Amino acid sequence: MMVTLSHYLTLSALLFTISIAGIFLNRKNVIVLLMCVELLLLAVNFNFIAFSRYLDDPAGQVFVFFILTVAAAESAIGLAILVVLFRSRRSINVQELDVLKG
Amino acid sequence: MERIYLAIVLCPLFAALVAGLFGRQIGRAGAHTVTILGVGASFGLSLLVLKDQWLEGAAAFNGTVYTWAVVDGVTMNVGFLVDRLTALMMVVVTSVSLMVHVYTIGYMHDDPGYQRFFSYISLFTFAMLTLVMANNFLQLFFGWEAVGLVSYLLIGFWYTRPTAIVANLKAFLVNRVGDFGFLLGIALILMATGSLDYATVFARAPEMSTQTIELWSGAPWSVMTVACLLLFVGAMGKSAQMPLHVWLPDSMEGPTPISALIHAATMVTAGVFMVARMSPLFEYSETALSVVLVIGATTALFTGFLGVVQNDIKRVVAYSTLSQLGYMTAALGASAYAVGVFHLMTHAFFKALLFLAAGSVIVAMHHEQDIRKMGGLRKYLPITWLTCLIGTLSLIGFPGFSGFFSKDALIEAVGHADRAGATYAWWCLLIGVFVTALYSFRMYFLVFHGPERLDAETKAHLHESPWVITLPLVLLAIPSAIVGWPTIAPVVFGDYFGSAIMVLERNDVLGELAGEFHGPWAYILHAFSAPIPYLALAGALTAWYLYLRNPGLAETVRLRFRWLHTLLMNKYYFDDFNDKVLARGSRGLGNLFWQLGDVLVIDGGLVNGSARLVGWAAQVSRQLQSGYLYHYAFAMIIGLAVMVGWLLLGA
Amino acid sequence: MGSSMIEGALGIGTLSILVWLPILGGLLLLLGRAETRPGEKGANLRLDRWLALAVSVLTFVLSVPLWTQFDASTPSMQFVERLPWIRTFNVEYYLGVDGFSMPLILLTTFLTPIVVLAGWQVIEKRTAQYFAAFLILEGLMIGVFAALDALLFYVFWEAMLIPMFIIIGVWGGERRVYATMKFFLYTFLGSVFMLVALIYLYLKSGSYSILDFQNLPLTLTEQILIFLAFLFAFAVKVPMWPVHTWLPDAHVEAPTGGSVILAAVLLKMGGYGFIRFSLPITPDASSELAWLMISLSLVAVVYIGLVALVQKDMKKLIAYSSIAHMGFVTLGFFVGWQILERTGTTAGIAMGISGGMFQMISHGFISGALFLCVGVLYDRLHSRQIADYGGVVNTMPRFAAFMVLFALANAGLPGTSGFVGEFLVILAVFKAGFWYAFLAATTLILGAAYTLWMVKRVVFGAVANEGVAGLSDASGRELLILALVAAGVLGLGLWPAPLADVMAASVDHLALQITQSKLAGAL
Amino acid sequence: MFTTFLFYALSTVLLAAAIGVITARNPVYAALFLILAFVASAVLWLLLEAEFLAIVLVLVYVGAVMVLFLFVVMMLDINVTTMREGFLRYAPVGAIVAGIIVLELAYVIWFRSDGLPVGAQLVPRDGAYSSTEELGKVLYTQYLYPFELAGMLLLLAIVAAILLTMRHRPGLKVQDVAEQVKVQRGDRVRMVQMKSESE
Repeated sequence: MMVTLSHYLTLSALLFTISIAGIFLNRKNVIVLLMCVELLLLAVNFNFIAFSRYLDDPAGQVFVFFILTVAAAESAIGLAILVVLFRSRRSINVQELDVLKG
Repeated sequence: MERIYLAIVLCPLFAALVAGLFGRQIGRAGAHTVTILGVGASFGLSLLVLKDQWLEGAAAFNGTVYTWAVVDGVTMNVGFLVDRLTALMMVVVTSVSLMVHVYTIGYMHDDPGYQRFFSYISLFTFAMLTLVMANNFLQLFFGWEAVGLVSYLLIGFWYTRPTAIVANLKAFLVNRVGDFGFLLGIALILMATGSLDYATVFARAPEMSTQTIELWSGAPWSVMTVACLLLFVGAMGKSAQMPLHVWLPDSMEGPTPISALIHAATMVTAGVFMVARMSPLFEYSETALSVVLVIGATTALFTGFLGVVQNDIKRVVAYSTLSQLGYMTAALGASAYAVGVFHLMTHAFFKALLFLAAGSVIVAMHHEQDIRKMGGLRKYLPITWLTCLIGTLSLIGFPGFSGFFSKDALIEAVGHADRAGATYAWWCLLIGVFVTALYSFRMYFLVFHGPERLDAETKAHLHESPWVITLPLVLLAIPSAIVGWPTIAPVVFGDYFGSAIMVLERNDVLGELAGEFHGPWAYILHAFSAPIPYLALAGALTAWYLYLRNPGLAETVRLRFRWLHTLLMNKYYFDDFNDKVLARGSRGLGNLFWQLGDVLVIDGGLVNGSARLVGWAAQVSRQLQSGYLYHYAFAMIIGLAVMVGWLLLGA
Repeated sequence: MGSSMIEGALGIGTLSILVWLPILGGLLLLLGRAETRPGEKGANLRLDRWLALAVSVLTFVLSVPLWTQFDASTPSMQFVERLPWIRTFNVEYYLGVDGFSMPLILLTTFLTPIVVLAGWQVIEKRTAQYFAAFLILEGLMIGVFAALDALLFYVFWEAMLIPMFIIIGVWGGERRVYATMKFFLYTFLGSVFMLVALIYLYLKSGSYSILDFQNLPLTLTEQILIFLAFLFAFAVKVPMWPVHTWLPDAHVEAPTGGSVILAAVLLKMGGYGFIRFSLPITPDASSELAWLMISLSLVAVVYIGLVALVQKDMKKLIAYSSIAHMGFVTLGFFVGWQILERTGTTAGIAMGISGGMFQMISHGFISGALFLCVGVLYDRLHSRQIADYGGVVNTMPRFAAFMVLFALANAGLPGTSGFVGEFLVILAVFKAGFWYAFLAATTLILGAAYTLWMVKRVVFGAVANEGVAGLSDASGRELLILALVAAGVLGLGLWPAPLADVMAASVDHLALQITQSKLAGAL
Repeated sequence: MFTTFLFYALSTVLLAAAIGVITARNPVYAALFLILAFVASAVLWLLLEAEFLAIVLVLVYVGAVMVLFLFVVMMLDINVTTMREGFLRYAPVGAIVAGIIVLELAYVIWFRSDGLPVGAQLVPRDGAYSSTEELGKVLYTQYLYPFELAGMLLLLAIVAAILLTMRHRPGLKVQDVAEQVKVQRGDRVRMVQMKSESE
């Protein structure tokens, strides 16, 4: 049996679901949350690349490229915010971060 | 002639403006000189007009001065109608006004508002002249309100007195109630005839009398009746007929000269004049005339009773004015307009005289007005005493005096009328004669005769008033005594008024009486066959007995009929009703509307309520915003799941 | 003639000059003062005042030709200026006046110099901005009255709120924030509905010209919806019961000049809106809902009259009296259909409309004058409470004379302008029904009661307290402004014919318009 | 067959690593699991002949981003136990949501894939084909503006990250050359006039 598009789609779906479950599980740990987001994006990237390959269209890879860019920028800034946060509050416990409350 | 009419009106206005605006510059003497000149010129010219109209038989003048406005095809003018009725009124107004002007020099001698006072009374003369000379309803209403305005200003002339400024507010508001009806009447007349000019309206009166108006569905009223009743409401306000009479006694808070001019001789008779002027309308409404008759007679009798218990010299005269106004009104109601106006004229003279005499007493007594603290003043104030006696005799209708002719003819006319309420009216007027004599002589005896009840200090300074006060008294006493002799024949029984007053054939009571009239002498003799002179005499004698001969009896009577006395002292509780029910009621209603309607329901419920609703919604929805990062993440993920599901199922 | 010279030289019309001259003057004031700080006084301050006065007086002078060169024989628009503005939506810069708008423009230009004078020494903080706000407001108000393009009208209409908002919000009393918010939200909410109606009319007619709207056939349902949308906007401005509660608050908190303009001109925009939009554009809906308008007007007269009676604050009292008097305006405008129904003739319709117009102009003078009077007292004792006064006549006799005059005018005394409108409206209303007139005429009693009772408590009587004892009579400046307004009040009352003649053609035209159903032509 | 085997093997590693990421007790382990997941993904991408992106993933993510993660994790003193409190509290919700999403995705893949080559066989590209070249051709022509924007975005991220983390600590003793150069005599020396004092 050969590897078909469905295989990749299924793999990406599973990866996506696992990272969603991860968000629910690790709701208090911002770092792991960020990691879960990376995993989510990875799952999306899988889809893009698989479609690009099976439909024979390089545009899909371009999108992966951009997503990688955005993800890198996002994690850089996210981590920077974490550092600042930790510096001012000595903790990154999400439970304590509720000043945005309406 | 046209210029003369204009000059008659404008002279007092000009004088008033000069005295009012430049009072400080021209000084006291300047103020009274210019106003007396102005009113004097008016008086002279008015005499000329009267001569022109009466002796030379000139045709009535009806012309426009300027067009006030043209709206919706209705031309509203300011113009003059000068006929014999107008001419008579002009002479009465200007002559009394002139006397009062002169009198004021003495009466207001020490008052700081001297110039202002002269300005006001000249302004009043102007306003009254525009009223009587109007040839259309608009200008009539102008003059009507203008005299009310000056009356308001003059009653409150001593503006630091709390009673004065209450009285003037009351006078204005009660008059406004009358004007309310008056204005509606004018509106109805405009609606029915499409014009505001007397001439046009009168010409259409017959057709107007056949129209009907539905005030509420299914009840058609004659347009003429409704219009006349509404107009008469105006007259009730201005001429102080029950129940709108309450302002007149209080208006005595004003200085005495204006009580004489405005609240006795001229302004208050405007209502009587107006009804006489509107005779071509009133004649077509039997119902309206009946109402006029009954209200007039009721006022004549019941306000007379009040005069008996008053102790303030001016208030006694004021109630007597009310009562006499009732007489005039009753005459109008009996279709005897001519005699109503005739009584208006004689009353103007003798009542002005009585007021001025009362003023003279007040000045002499250093502004003491309580008649219980007077007595025996005859020897101190001889001229005042004599003129006052003449006025009193004229008032009670002592045979030979002017008041006798007018009052006697008036009562006879009412007696001959055969309209609903005429019998009641006749009895009221007859009893009224007795009451009039009673209160008039009560005042006269208490003031001028009997023991001196004054305190020593007043007594020391007691002396006759200066000539500027006594001269008008004398000048007014003359017509009060004799003006009836030459005038009764043409004015009441002749055709002096000609077309100025219209009486239908079937209503012409004076025409019936004219047949029995054979000159003034015969009239006096004829009078003794009727009860009127005896009633007057009885009244005077009762007064003499009760207040001079046997004062203790008056007290006994008072104690015996305590409830009656209380009722009279409280003026039949009209004032209490107005105060407690009308004034307080409307204030209460206002407060209710304000606090409940505006503040609670509209502002509280609708305006702030909607604001609160938004606030509440925000309060609820902010609970969704916990501030926890993962809640937002969860929301996004769940949203994603729901959206995908929706897409899949929906598509 | 001055304006025609400028017209010749610059090629712009009189109306444009009247709109933009004050606005430019106001901007100049704002620019010139950018560098000065609060607290700085002296030469700059004096210059600001004189500049503001000069601009406002010049505007008035330039507006006089509107009257002198006005052709009273035609109801069509005059002094028309018409340029394309936004071509995509067919929006034009379209100005013009007829017998309705011209007197209102003159009223505006007449009162603005008076307001400038009223604020002469009184306004101490941000003086330049104060005068600038009034000048800009003046231009916008003239724009509202002159605009014949609906969108242009709307722009002016809404823009006007801004300076008024600032005037109350910056120079107002203690509760000014509450008052401004209330004022702004009320009026803004109302006018949003109007915008919807205007856009709908544009979609139907393909043009924003108000005159095209007037000729547009519409079904009854459309008319009723459009009428209600306009009603929201205009009823709030008039203000009609029950959307009136912003007015007393706004008046109480506004500075004197703000109150004057608010009462004298801003309220007129509601009435003007009715005759420019509601009556001619939706005559059948107006006819259909005339009962509602008449009822609301009568409620305003009676209910508000009673409420005014119990006010303890002079400004509130005058504000409520304004509402009651404006009730006559709407009554006069909307009574026509009832007259038609009742009597079957059109006689009286034009009288009602003229009466309403007279009432608007006259109320402009009288309420303005009364607010000026209260301002004079407030500047001295810093109280608006009636109870804090008493016996003012003893210390301020000249001022008292004016105040009594204006109070009597407010009570509708014949010979003053206050009488004319009430008289004509009552005459007209009588034709629609006796009881309407009966209720309307209660204003004779109520108006006199609340006004004169206030006068009694404030002006007459013995000197009530030390504050009153220390009052100084009105200054020359104050007497000047009061005398100017008094001249207007008396002039209009003694000889209203010129104004009546100017309006007559437009009134007759409108009376004709409103009696012709638009339904027949609708599809 | 080898590719099929490779696919299943790497997929297993990837999923296992992903589960490791979300369940690891210590963030350091989580980060390491994540690296593993990335590496496995990169190899899977190679199977899909996306060589350039596979290399980028390894270089950028494993080389840069994940190092940054590790760096931050180690630098911050994280109390792991509080982080783990209530770890399973939302697990049921998470499971339900995850289950729904799985169902939805499965539904899409099985029933909504008409017109897509879901079961198609891959034809291997010939050796001359370069995915890098193909990507470059599209990226620098059609997607030039987005590419530039992406560059700007990265620059922005750099600036933002530096700005956020940079701090001025008060009381730090450092030289300020500009201040030193600007100094004037009056700032340093104060001339005092004194009366001469005698004993």
